[in-house]
Amino acid sequence: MKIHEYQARELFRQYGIPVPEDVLCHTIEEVEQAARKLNRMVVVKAQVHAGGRGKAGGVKLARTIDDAIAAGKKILGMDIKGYTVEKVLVADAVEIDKEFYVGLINDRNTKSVTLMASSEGGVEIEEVAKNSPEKIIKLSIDPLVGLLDFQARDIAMQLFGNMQHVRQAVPILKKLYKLYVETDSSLAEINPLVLTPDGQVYAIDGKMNFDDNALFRQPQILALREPDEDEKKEIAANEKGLSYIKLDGDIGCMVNGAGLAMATIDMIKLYGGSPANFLDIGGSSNPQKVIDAMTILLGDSNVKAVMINIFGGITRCDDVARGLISALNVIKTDIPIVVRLSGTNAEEGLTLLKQAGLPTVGSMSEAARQAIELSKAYVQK
Amino acid sequence: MKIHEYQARELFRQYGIPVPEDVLCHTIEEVEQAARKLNRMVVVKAQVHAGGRGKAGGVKLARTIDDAIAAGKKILGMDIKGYTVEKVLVADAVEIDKEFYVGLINDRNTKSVTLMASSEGGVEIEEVAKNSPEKIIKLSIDPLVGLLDFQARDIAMQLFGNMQHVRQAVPILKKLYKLYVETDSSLAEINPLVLTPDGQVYAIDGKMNFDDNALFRQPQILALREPDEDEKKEIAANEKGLSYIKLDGDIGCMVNGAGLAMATIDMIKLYGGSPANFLDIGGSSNPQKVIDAMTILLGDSNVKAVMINIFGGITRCDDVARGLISALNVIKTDIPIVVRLSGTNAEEGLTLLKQAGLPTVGSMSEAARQAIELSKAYVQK
Amino acid sequence: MSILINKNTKLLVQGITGRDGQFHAKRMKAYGTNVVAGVSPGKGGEQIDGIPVFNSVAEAVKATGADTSVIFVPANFAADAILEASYGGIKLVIAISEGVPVQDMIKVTPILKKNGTKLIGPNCPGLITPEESLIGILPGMIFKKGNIGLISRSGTLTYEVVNQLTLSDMGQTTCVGIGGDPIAGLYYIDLLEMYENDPETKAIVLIGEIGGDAEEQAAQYIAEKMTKPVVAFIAGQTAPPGKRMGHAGAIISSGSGTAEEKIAAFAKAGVPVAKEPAEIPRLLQEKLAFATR
Amino acid sequence: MSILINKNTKLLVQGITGRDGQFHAKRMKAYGTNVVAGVSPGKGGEQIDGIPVFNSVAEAVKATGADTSVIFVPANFAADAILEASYGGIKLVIAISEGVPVQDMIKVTPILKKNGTKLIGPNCPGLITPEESLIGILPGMIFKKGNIGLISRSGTLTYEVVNQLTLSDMGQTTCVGIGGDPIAGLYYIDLLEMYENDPETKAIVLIGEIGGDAEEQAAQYIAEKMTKPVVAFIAGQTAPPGKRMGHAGAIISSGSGTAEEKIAAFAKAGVPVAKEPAEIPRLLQEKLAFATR
Repeated sequence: MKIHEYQARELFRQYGIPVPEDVLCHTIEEVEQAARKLNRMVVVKAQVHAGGRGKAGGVKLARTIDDAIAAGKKILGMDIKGYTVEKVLVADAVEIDKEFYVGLINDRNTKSVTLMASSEGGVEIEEVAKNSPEKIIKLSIDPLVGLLDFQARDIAMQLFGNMQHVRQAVPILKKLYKLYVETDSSLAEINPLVLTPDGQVYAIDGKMNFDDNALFRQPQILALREPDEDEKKEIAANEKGLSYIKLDGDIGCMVNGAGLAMATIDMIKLYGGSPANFLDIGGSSNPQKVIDAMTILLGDSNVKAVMINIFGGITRCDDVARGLISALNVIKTDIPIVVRLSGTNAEEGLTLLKQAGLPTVGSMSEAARQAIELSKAYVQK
Repeated sequence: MKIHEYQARELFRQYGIPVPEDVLCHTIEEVEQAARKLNRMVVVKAQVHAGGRGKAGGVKLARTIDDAIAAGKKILGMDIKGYTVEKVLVADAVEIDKEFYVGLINDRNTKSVTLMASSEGGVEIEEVAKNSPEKIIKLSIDPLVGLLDFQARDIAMQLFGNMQHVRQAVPILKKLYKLYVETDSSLAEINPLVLTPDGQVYAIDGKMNFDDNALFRQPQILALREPDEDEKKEIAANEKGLSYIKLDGDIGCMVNGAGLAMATIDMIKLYGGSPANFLDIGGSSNPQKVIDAMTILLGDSNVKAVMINIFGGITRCDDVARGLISALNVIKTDIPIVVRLSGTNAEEGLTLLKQAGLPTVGSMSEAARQAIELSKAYVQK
Repeated sequence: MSILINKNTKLLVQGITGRDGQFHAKRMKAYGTNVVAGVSPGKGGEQIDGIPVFNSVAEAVKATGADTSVIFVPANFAADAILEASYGGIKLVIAISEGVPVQDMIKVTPILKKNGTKLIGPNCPGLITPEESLIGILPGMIFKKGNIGLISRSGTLTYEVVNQLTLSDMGQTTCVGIGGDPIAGLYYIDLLEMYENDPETKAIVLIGEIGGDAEEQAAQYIAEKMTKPVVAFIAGQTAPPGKRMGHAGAIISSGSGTAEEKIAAFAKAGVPVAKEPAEIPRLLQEKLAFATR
Repeated sequence: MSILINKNTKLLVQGITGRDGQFHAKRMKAYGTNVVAGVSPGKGGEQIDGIPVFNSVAEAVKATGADTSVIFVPANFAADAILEASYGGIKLVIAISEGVPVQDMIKVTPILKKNGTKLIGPNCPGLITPEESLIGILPGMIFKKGNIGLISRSGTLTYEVVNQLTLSDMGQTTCVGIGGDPIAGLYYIDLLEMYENDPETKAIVLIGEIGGDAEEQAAQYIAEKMTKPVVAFIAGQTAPPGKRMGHAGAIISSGSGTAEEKIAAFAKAGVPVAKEPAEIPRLLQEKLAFATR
């Protein structure tokens, strides 16, 4: 789960990380009020879940209240990579002497949280990693020990080289780690972390992602969720125990297991078809899930054929068959469906489907081929 | 540092450990009000820093408001092992089906926090340890990992043997450990932890000690300190960097280092004398400390002679000598003083003392012998 | 021979009284797995399909000598169950539970290391040494004893591949589903090493996914250390970037973890990558024919 | 020979720019200790008495090859300094700092164990191998090279005893002040084992205190494992119960940790206990005479 910059800044503040004053605005009137309240140079920043908003013109510096209003007018309502800007953050624009990057991320290789820091702040860390990897300091944090003072100090020393700044940066690093762990974060970046000409250290922009698996114990974070339309569908599916991602093809797929679902999509493409979605019904044997999944699938008007690919392990094929039959009793459709069942209780499932008059095939590739053919036939109707 | 039961119960509540309702009372009027407010069977308990208050009559059950008033009258003002009872806790007296013990303590041998639990609650754990050690369950907690759910569950299962009670006891154990670590405790006991006839688990009596070395970062705990008169003197000495304990003899001692100070007292007793105090001026070289120490020493009217025993390591003998000379310029006294200086800068110190006309001796045993003789001579005057 | 488990493996089932635990305990037992005990706090003394249930892992291990444990408890209790197994003396833990918070696994990892406990999973289908021991939720009937080792980040995709192998009469020594979570226990390299040292295993199938760089690392390890042939398959070759596909593992971000990079790494290591699962048996046969020539 | 330190020991001083750190760094150097570096964050590049100062332990170790560190930082920073030394590759850390919170030391202990770092202290005077290396705040002039090993929970009491030994012409191999805190690093048994294995050490003096049961454990260890003679002294024989005397160690509570129990334990182990420090040399001579008879 992602949150907006303004939400990350608010979390930073809660944990005692210094952030310049700001006001979230939804209208030009609010932008004007905010600029009057802050009463100095401000920066107006689009709040959207898309990278590269700076290049897209979504961030503007405003020296006067009129500038701020003009910036607000330009940014509010603009489109950034398909996202409409519905709110902007009007923030105190502190003067910047130097920009740094600090970030925390779950590291698959070390199986721990890794702290990354760089004196190249204000740009995407991936670019720094590509162009000057030697400028990234990395530290793998022992989860049982936490980020130790001396470790934070060593890193801050490498960035700032001045004890007066190091003394401000050490608690920022420690608090960011605390925030990260306590909120079950999977990414927490301060970029840039800035040093002002008068020697103050501030977090300017923040980016935080959270572990979806841990949201059950993070009500405060869950409350920050602001999904867009596509995400809302995915979340609704998730709440039903399904993993759903809309794609732009015409063959609806219902598969159990993420790997098999990906392989199914790959195969449809390999055979010249075009998948309408990724839909993983997961690993449990609940017929209701199949009903829910079919409802979502057939709710997509692009779908011209459905390929069901189940290899039963924890999922029982007879449950899937029962769910499918129930679903098709409720949702009347003329869209052709191809079903492939293998594994746990496949025999029982296939028998049920045959009794219900549903077409079944013997293998995944056969299912893909038939689904592609049927989708073309359906289009020709 | 110790706290009272009522303070421990309040900390338990803060951490979500269930404790029956209670009211702290300083007067009979408050006892009556508390009994009326609780309006059911209560227990009136003396709040003093002394063990065995139950046997001393400091805890009484009261079924009526009149009973409570009578108990309050008996207990308020009574003397328990030299402590005058100035306040009582009037607490809801829950019905008790079974009593248990749970406690946490710093364990020198395992170098970790040890959880102790026993189905023999309501009595001193030391007695259980002596009489039926097999009834004490011990668990050494890995400080980097904490008390794990399954560990708390195993222990709760051994105590209660019933999942409905275990489900209540597990969070109590985990919260007690959290409280212990977060407050730099050195002892945290719930004794008894009780099971009521209707299956509820409550902490009834609590005992907590805290690490004096950590009080600098525990302002909330420090605010709970209620020292008696002797402790006030010790705390005042502590604040000056001195370790002072009043004893009942007539030879005042000023020593650097706890071990040497104890050995000095031992030697005075071995040679037939009687020490007036333990006074360790610690390990730093600050002449002011010596002045403070002499002020405390000579403030004890029992003192008939002073033995100063310094073996300089981090303490510089010349600093001690200088402090002593300054002190005796301020505090005019006719009490005889014997000084022994060895170690770091002993030569310089001895020279200073000789110039000031103060008697010095060559060894610790000589100093002890002379101090004893001088104390007897001083008495004969 | 085989790796990790065989017919002597004494299995404990944590969460045996839950819906999934109960169902799969019975299936594992029916397959022939030596299921010696179950654990479910407060249910000690009960029996599930003749399997004795204990209140704790420690009790179960003491009473039955269990050395391996499979975990079916809900995700929010999974980390504690893994640790209970580890502190209880279990040497191999298989965590089936799905949706375990990543921070829980990060914390568990160094403790298991200290205790010398091996972990497979979480969010994995388990492992099988065909005709000896099945642990987890794998459909036993598709496996067959033989000489192929298999490692996979996926569940059902593994079954698909195994099915192809078995239909092609290529049996398996041990098949391991390592799970798709970002922080998991045994991983490709650990298992490749075990297969390399297992005399029965003649060739290995490695099933990867987009996301992370474990496949790239495995490719390097194969190039440097493996003498036995390896064939790979990567799921998610056509997945759109930035989308998370079911598994926490299956996420592509910022130009790393893509199928192209993984396939290139395998090509460099001389590991053929199948275009679809059905191709794997043929690639294996070619590799084996070459190796025995 | 000696234990733990000798003339090749390369010492780092953490907190070298503080009052105590600076004073004792100079004294140690003057004694002949090979003080190769100091650490004080933000003071890197400075020099103290010709000793180069670094910003971090890692830098200091890299530049000078320091293998041992002595810590003079204030109590609230001591645990972090110990860990910095340990992670920085230091193998022996001596923490002089007094007043370190117990929970800090409890947390530090398993990390040092994992990193393979030995700790002496905190709240200790340090250790010395006379005429080779002095680390800490011990007054060097009272020590003399010889064959007696000494372990003590106390500071100044140690000097008192050493003074008696040296005056009686009984020199020392290595004298170690282990500190009086409840949770400390190397303890009696660890050091007794080292002395037993050190060919130069002929007899050991053990100076204990009331509180805890480390002396009782040491007595049992001596009875079971030691071939070399040991003589003991216990401070606090006349201390009133329940009172805490300066050291966190020196507290007697609830019928354990008393001097009587400790003396009885030593008696049982055949270890003579001196009534006063001045008696120690005679007891040692008797034991040594008996051992060489």
